[in-house]
Amino acid sequence: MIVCVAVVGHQNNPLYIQSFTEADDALKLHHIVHCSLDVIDERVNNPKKSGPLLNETFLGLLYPTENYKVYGYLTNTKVKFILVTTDLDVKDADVRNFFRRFHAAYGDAVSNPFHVPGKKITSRTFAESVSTIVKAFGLSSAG
Amino acid sequence: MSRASGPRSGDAIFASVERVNAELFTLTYGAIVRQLLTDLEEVEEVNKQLDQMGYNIGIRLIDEFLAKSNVSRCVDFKETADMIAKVGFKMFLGVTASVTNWDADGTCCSIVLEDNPLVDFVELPDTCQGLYYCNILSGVIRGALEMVSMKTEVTWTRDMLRGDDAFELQVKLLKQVPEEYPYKDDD
Amino acid sequence: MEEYPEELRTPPVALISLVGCSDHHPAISGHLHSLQPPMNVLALPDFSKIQAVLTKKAKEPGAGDPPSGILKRDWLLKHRTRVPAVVAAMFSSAHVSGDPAQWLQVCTELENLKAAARPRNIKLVVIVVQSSSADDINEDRMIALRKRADVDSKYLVIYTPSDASELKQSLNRLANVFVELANTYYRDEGRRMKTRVEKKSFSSIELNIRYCFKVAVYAEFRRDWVEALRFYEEAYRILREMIGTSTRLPPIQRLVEIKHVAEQLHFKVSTLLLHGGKIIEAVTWFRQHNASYKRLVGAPEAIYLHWEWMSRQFLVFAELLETSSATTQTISSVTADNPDRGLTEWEFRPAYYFQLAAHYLKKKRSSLDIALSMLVNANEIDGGAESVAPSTFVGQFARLLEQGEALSFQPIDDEEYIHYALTEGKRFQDSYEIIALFNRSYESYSNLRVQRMGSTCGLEIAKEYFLVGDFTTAKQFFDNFAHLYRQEGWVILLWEALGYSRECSKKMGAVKNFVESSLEMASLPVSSDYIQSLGFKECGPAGPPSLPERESIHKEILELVSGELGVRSLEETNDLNVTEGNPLHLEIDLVSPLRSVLLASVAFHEQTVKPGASTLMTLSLLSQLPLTTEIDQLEVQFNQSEYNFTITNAERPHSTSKITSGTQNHRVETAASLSLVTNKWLRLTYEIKSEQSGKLECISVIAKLGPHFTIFCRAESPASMDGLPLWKFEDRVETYPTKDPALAITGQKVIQVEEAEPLVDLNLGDSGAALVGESFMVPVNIAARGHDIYSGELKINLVDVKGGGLFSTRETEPSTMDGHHVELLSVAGAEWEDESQKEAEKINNIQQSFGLVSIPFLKIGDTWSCKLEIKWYRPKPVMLYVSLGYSPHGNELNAQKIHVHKSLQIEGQNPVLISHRFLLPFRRDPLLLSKMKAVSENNQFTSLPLNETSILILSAKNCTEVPLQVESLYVEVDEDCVATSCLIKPGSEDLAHSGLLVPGEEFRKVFMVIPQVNSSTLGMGTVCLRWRRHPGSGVQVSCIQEDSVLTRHKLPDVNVELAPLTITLECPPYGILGDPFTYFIKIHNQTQLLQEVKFSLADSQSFVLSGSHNGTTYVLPKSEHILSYKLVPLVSGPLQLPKVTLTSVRYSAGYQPSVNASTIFVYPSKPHLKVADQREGRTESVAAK
Amino acid sequence: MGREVSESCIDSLVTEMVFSFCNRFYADKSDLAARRIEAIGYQVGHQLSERYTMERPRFSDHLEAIKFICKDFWSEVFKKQIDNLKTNHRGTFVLQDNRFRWLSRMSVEPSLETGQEGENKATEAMSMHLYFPCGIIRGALSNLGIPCAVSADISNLPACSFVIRIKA
Amino acid sequence: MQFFGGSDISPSPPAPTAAGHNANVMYMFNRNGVCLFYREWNRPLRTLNPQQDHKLMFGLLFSLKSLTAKMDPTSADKGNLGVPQLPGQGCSFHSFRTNTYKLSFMESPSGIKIILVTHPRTGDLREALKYIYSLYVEYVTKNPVYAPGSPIRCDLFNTNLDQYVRSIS
Repeated sequence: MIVCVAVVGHQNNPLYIQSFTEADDALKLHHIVHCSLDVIDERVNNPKKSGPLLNETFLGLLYPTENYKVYGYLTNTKVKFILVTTDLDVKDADVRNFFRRFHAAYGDAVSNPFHVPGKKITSRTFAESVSTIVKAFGLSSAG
Repeated sequence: MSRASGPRSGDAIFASVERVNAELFTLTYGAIVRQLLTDLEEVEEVNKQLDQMGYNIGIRLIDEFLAKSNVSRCVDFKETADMIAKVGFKMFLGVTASVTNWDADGTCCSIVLEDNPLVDFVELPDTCQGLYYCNILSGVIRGALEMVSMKTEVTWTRDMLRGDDAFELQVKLLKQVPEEYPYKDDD
Repeated sequence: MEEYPEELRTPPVALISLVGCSDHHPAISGHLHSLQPPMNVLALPDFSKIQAVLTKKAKEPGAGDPPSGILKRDWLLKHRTRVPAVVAAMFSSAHVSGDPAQWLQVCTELENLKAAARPRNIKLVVIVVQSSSADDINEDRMIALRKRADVDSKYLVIYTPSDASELKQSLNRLANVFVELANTYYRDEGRRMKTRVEKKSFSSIELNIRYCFKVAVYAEFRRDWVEALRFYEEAYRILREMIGTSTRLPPIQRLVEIKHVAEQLHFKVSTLLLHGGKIIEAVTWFRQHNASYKRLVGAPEAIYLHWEWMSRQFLVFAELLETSSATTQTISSVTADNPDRGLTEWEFRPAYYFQLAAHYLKKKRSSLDIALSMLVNANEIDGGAESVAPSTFVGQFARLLEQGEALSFQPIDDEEYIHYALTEGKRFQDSYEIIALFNRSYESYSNLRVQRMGSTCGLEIAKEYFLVGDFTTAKQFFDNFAHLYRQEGWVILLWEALGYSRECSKKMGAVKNFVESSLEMASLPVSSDYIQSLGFKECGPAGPPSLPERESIHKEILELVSGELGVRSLEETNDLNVTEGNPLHLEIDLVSPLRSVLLASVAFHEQTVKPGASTLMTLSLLSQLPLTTEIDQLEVQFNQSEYNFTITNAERPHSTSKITSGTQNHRVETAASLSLVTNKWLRLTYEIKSEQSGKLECISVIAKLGPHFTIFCRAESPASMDGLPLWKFEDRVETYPTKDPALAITGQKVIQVEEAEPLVDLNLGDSGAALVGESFMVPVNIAARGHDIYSGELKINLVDVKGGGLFSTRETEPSTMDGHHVELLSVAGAEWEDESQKEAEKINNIQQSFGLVSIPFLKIGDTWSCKLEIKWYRPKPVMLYVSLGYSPHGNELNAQKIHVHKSLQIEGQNPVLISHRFLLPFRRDPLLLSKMKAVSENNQFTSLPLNETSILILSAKNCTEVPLQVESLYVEVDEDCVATSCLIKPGSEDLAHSGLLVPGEEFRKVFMVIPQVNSSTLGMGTVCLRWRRHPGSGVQVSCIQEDSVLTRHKLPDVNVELAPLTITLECPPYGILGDPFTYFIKIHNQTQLLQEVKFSLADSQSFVLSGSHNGTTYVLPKSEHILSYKLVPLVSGPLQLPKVTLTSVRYSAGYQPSVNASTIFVYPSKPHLKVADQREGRTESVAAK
Repeated sequence: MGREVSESCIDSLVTEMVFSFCNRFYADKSDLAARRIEAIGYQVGHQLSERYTMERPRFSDHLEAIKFICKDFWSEVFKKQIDNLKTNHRGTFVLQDNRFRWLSRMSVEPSLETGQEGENKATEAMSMHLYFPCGIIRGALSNLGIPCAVSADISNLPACSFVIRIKA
Repeated sequence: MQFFGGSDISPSPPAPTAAGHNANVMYMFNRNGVCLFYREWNRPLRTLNPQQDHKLMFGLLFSLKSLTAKMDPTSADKGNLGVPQLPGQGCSFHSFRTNTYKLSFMESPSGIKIILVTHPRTGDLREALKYIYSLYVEYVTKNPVYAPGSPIRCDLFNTNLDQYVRSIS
C-alpha cells in the first residue's frame, strides 16, 4: 500500500506531499521523504555506471526503512517524485508504471496556465488524479 | 453563383487542413490569458480584451472559413449559425458544436460546446472568478459574423470552468448591415 | 558487540599444554604466542596437575534424554583455555639418560600422561630438553622413550636452549609439530562431530544445532572458513526451523534462548562474510536475518526484549561494517554491480544501521515503560529476581541455588523470568544509549556529507535531550537542524523543530527565544488545507501544524507582550513575562527568519530631491502572522537622525510613550490605524523634507507592540527586496509593497538630496594667451550675490587640455624645475585682511598644478578677488578649473557646502623665436677641410676658422599676438669654456631703435666671433633675450607684470679649425662701366708646408679680363701668393666676378669663393658719393644675406 | 493524447497576440511589448518541455538537451526538425530552420515600402513575431535547468536561425 | 450581353494565346469599397489616375449588381434600384464581355470582390476567381504582418498570383 507520495522541486523544496495513512505518521513520512533526497543526490551525483539505470528518470528503490520502502523518480526538469510504500515486495514494473502516470498527472497540473512554476501544487484535479493513481497501484501490486 | 459544389462538411475540411498539436494552442492561449491578467489586473478588462482579440481574429478567419467551406452566401442567420457550429468549430478546433434554444423570431440562439480544447489543463484560481476564460471564442464569432454583415451580441451562458456541464454561447442577431456605396457622390 | 565474550568475538585459538621443565615454558609459550596464527599455551609445572585438567567430569545425563539447552555457554572458553589440542611432555635429557631411577620416573609420568590424554585423543609430544649441545643423549634411551610414548619419531623433539641459534631451530621445530598436531586434532574432532551430523546420530535438534556449531568452530580452528561458514549457516537454518517446534522451555524463555543463539550464529556468519570481503553477501544475509526475526515479537509483556534484541542486531552489524575494511572504499562499486539485488547504497553504510539500532532502542524503551507501568507495584519486582542469573546454556536463565559450595541451577518460569528481565531493564538509562547511537549515525552521515539523514538523527538526539530535561543542549540541536528545513522550505519539519525549541526556551524561561520561535511558527506557511493535520499528532509540543494552531500561538504571544499576563501553565519554572522590569526587543534583519513576521519596505517616490523641497516616502509593512496585529507605534529611523519620526496609532492614544530618548522637536505623525492584516501591505505615505544635501537613507523601522515589546526591523528597498524564503513557494496572491507598481519595482529607501543653488558669482578674468616664461596672472572675482560666504574655499586646478598631464618625467631641461610644463606659482590676494600668517599657510597648500585657498567671510553684496599666478615652461594649452565651496550659514558646524565651478582654457605660447647664423668675413674664404670631407653631416656643426673673424647674426621673432618690448639681447658665454677660448663682441653698438616688436616682427643683432682655440666642439654660450609685454598694448592691466622676462636660447656648439689656406678676393668696392680695375686673389698659406695650388679663372661675358686663366703655383709656408687680374666691366649692375676655382693639391680639395663674396656693383658712371660707401656696401650686402 | 486543432488556430492566435501587444496594450513601447510576448513564449516553452520530456532519460549535458529541442521538441511544435545545428562548444548554439513555419506566410512588398525606414518598419514588425518562439525555446531550456538567452535572425527568409547563449 | 456598345469598328485584340498574357488587370475590393489590390499585366492605355479608376470600377460593380438584381425575373422581392444589398443577396452576375475585354467578377459573402479583366475570348473564370480568393486567404489573411482592410502588399501573394494568372486561358 502506498502511504505517501511527494513532489519535490529542484531546490529540494516540497511542492506536493500527501500521505494516505490513518496512522499518525504523516510527520515521519515527511522526514522519510526529506531524507530520501539525500539518496537521490547520491544517485544523481555518481550515477551507476552499469547499464539501464543510466540517466533513467526512474531511480528505483532509494532506501528501505524499518517498515517502508522509498522509491524515487527524477524528471528531466529536475523535479523529484517520491513514493513511500509499505509493501515488502514491489515489482519495479508497477512502480515505473505508477510514476509514469504520476508524471503525466503532474505534467497536466503544471500545464495549468495559472500555475506558477516552482510553487506548490494546489490543484484539486491533480490531487484527485493522484489519489486514483495511488488506488490503482494498490490494486496492481496487490495482484 | 455556382451552387454546383455545395458547402463541404466540417470533418472533411478538418481532415484536409494542416493541423498542429492542440497542446501548443491551448498552452499559448493560457499563457496569453495569464499575461493579460497580470498586466491588466481587472478581470473585466481582461474579458474585454480577449473579446477584442477574438473579434480581430474573426475578421481574418472568416475568409478562410468561406474559402475552405465553399459557402457562397450567408444571408440567412439561422443557416449561418448552423454553419458556424457545424463547420466552423469543426474545421478550426476539431470539435463540433450544436445550435439550440432558437427564439421565436429566429434572431437568437445558443451554440453549445461539450468539448473545448481551450480549457484543457485549466483550473481557474479563486482570484479569477468573473473571468470568461474562453471569451476569445465569443469575439471570434462576433467578428466573423460581422464580416458577413451580421451585427451580433455574443454572451456566455454556461461555462464548464465555472462548474457548468457545458459551454454555451448565446448569439443574438442585432441587425444585418447591407453594404452601401462608400464614396460620396459629390467627389 | 563489546558485551560479547572475547572467545566469541575473536576466531578460536589452538591450545597447547606444556608439562614439566617449567623453567622452559616462558620461552616456548612466548614463541607460540608470537606465531601467526598464535597458539595459546596451558603450562603445567609438573605432571601431577595434568590429570586434574584433563579428566572429563562426569558426563551430564546420558545422551538419551534431550539436553536442556542448545549451546553450552562455556564451551568455546573451554576449548580456548582448558582442553588442549596437544600435550607436550618435557623431560630434561639428564633425566632421560640418567640413572634408572630417573628413567623409571620419566616412564611413569609418561604413562600417566598417555592415560589422561588418550580418552580425549589429545595428541602427545615428547620434548627432551638438552641442557647443552655438548652432552649427548643415550640413543637407545631415546628409542625406548619413543616406544613408551608410542609417538612417531618426529614427535619426539630435542629441545636445546643452550645457544640462540639452536634455540631458534628447536622452537621452530616445536612450533611446526604443534601446528601439525593441533590441526589433526581439530580435524579429527570436527570429523567426529560431522559424522554425527551426517549420520543424524543425535537425539534432538538442539544437539544437531550444537554439533553443527562445533563443526564450524573446529573448522575455524583450522582456519577453514568455508566449512565454518557452511555449518554456522546450517546451524542458523535449523535453529530457525526449531521455533515453534521446540517445547523444552516456557515460551518466553524459549524464544529468548533461540534469539540468543541465533544472534551468536548470525554474528559468526556475518563476521566470516565481512572478513572474507563478501560485503554484499553480508548485507544480504543481514537483511534475511532481520526479516526472519523481525516479526518474532514474542509475548506482549516481554515485547521490549524483542526490540532490545533487534536494536542489538543492528548495532552489532553496524559495528562489524564499520570495522571491516571492505566497506568504505568499495561501496560505490558494490552498489554499482548489483542493481538487481535491490540493495541500496545506504545499506552499506554503518550509519544506516546505527540509526535503526537507535530507533529500535527507542521502541524498546517505550514498551519497557509500558511494561513497568503495568506492574501493580514497582518495588514488588525487586523481590526474588536477584538470585536469577545466566545459566549454563546460552540464552538461558535460572535461579542459582547453592547447597554448600556446590552451585546448581534451577529453572524458572516465565513469570519469574519477566521479573528478572524487568529489573535488569530498569537498571539501564536508555536515553543516553539512544543518544549515543544516533550520534554515531549522525557523525558517520555527516562525514559522508549526507545532511538530511544527518539532521533527522540530530533531531532525534535533540528530542532525547529534551526528554531527559537537558533543554539547553536540546535547544541548540533543534535550532541547528531547524536551519536546514528552513532553507529547503520543509515547513512541517521546521514547525516540529521550532515547536520543541520553543518549548525548551519556555522551560528555560528564555523570553526572547520563546517569543522568537513562537513568532516564527505563527508566521510559517502552514494552513490546514494542504495537509490533513490529524496526521500530525506526534509533532511534539508544537501540536499539529495548522492555521488554528498558529493562531493560538500568536494569541499567546500577543497576550504575553501585552504585558497583561505572563505565559502561565509553566510548571515549576519561572514564568515568562514582558514587563517594565524586562522589556523585550527583537531585531529583524535581511536574513532573519522573522522577516515573515514583519517586513518593512521603504520607498522614496523620487531618486533625487532639491534641498528644502519635500518629497513623499511610502513605508509599507507586511506580516504573515495569522491574526491581525495592532501596532501601537512606529518609529522610522534615518541615517540623519534629525529626520526620524514616530507614527502613533490613533486608535491607541494612551500608549504613545517615547520609544527612544525623545528629542524635542521630534516629529510625530498619527496614523488612523496601524493594524497589520495577514499578507496585506500596510502602506503609509509621509512627506519628507530635507535641508541637508547628500544621501538620506531610511535605516530601520521600529514597531512597538504592547508597552514593553518592540521590534527593530531593518528597512528594505522594494527594488532590491527578495521574497520571503518560505512563502515564495506558496501559491498565494503577491501584492506590491506600494500602490504604484513601477515604484514597487524601482523604489529605493535612499534618496539623494541635491545641494542648494549657489547664489554666488565666481568669475575668472580671461586675459588671452599666456607667454612662456612670464608669470601669468589670472584674476578671480567672487561676489556674494544671495548668500553669505562662510568658510569659503577656493580649489584651483590646472589640467592639460590634451589630458597629457602637466609634466613629463623625462623632462630634463633646467628651465623647468622638476619637469613641470605649467606651474601655479602663487595666489596673489588683492586684499588679504591683516593676518599674514594665513597667507603663508595659503602658499603652503599650493602645489604645481593644484591650489587650495580659503576665502574670508563675505557678507551678501561683498566681493573678493585674487590673482592666480601661473607660469608656463612649455607652450601648452591648459584648462584652469576653479571651484568655490562655501556654506551659506555660518552657525551650523556640519553645514554642507555649496559649490560653484568655473573653468577657463588658456593657451600658453612661445613669446619669441630666436634664431642665429654664422657668416665668414666678406670676400675671405678659408679652406675648411671638415666642410670638404664631411659633406654628409655637414649640417650638424657649423665650422668656423680659427683666429678668423666670423660674424654671428642673432634674430628674435615675436610670435605672439601682442607687441613685445625687447630690453636687451646678448650672448652669455658658458662658464665651462673660458672667455679666451672665443671672444664674442657685439658687432654693432646697442640697438639704435627701441626694441619694440610688433607681432611677427623680427629683431636682429650682429656679433663678431673670433674663435681662439682649435676645438671640434666649441661652446658658443647662450643667447639671452630680455623682454616684456609692451605696456601700450591693449591687454588688460591684470596680466602686465613689472619685471621683464628673460628668455634664453642655447647656441649650438661649433667646430673650430685652422684653415690651411685662405683666399681673399680684393677689388674696389664698386666698378664703373668701361673703366678697368684690378682684381686680386690672395692665397694665404697658413701652414708650415709648401702648398701647391691649382687655380683656374672662368670667363665671364660681363668683363674683359687679362691674366692667366689657369695654372699652378706653389705657396710658401706662412706666406701668401697673389694672383692679379685686370678687369673691364662691360655692363652695369651687380655683376658676378669671373669665377675662381682653386684646388689644393695637398688636400686634394678644390673650392670656390662663395657667390655673394664675388659680386661687385658696376655703376654706369662714376657716382658722387664719398664717405660711408664702405659701410654702405657692407651693411647693404649684410642685409642682402 | 494526440488532440489536434487546425493550424490556423495557433497561427491567428499568435498573430493576434503579437498585434494586440504591440499595437494595443503597449503601442509605441515595443520593448515592453517584446518582453511580454517573450514571457508568454517562456511559459509555453516551460510547460511544453515538461510534457515532451516525459518518458525519456534525463539529458546528461547541454548538447543533448539542445538536440532534444532540435529534434523532438521542434517536430512536436512545428512538425519538422531543425535543419542545422551549429555550436562553438562554449555555450553558444545556432539552430537554423530553413523554412520556419511561422514565417512561411510572412511577406511584405519591398518595392512599395518607401525606402529605408519602410524596410525597418517591416523588419521590426517581423521581428516582433520572433520573440514568441525565442521565449518558447528559452522557457523549454530553462525548465531543463539550462538558463540561457535566445535571439533570432531572419536575414534570409523564410529561413530563421535561433541563437542560444547559455549562461555559464 | 454587351454593355457600353463599343463600336465594332474598333479592332478586337489579337486572339488569346494558349498560355500567358490573357489577363489584363485585376482589382480587389473589400466590403467597404476600399481597393485592397490592383495589379495590371497588360494595360496599354491608361486614362484616369488610380483613385478615380478604382472608384469608377467599384461604382460600376455596385450599380451593376443592384441593376442585375432589379432586373431579376425570378425573385419576388425587388429592392428599389440603388437600395443596398447584402453580399451574396439576390442574384449576382459573374462576368460580362465587350469586344475588347472580358470582366469576371466574384464576391465572397464577406464582401471581398475580385475583378479580373481578361481577353474577351477567355472562358469561364469563376473557378479561377475562387482560386485567387484562396490565394488571398493563404497569403494575405494569414500573413501575420498584414493588417486587415489595408492595401495588400505581400510578395508571396503577388508572385503566386502572377504565376497563376499566366496559366489562365
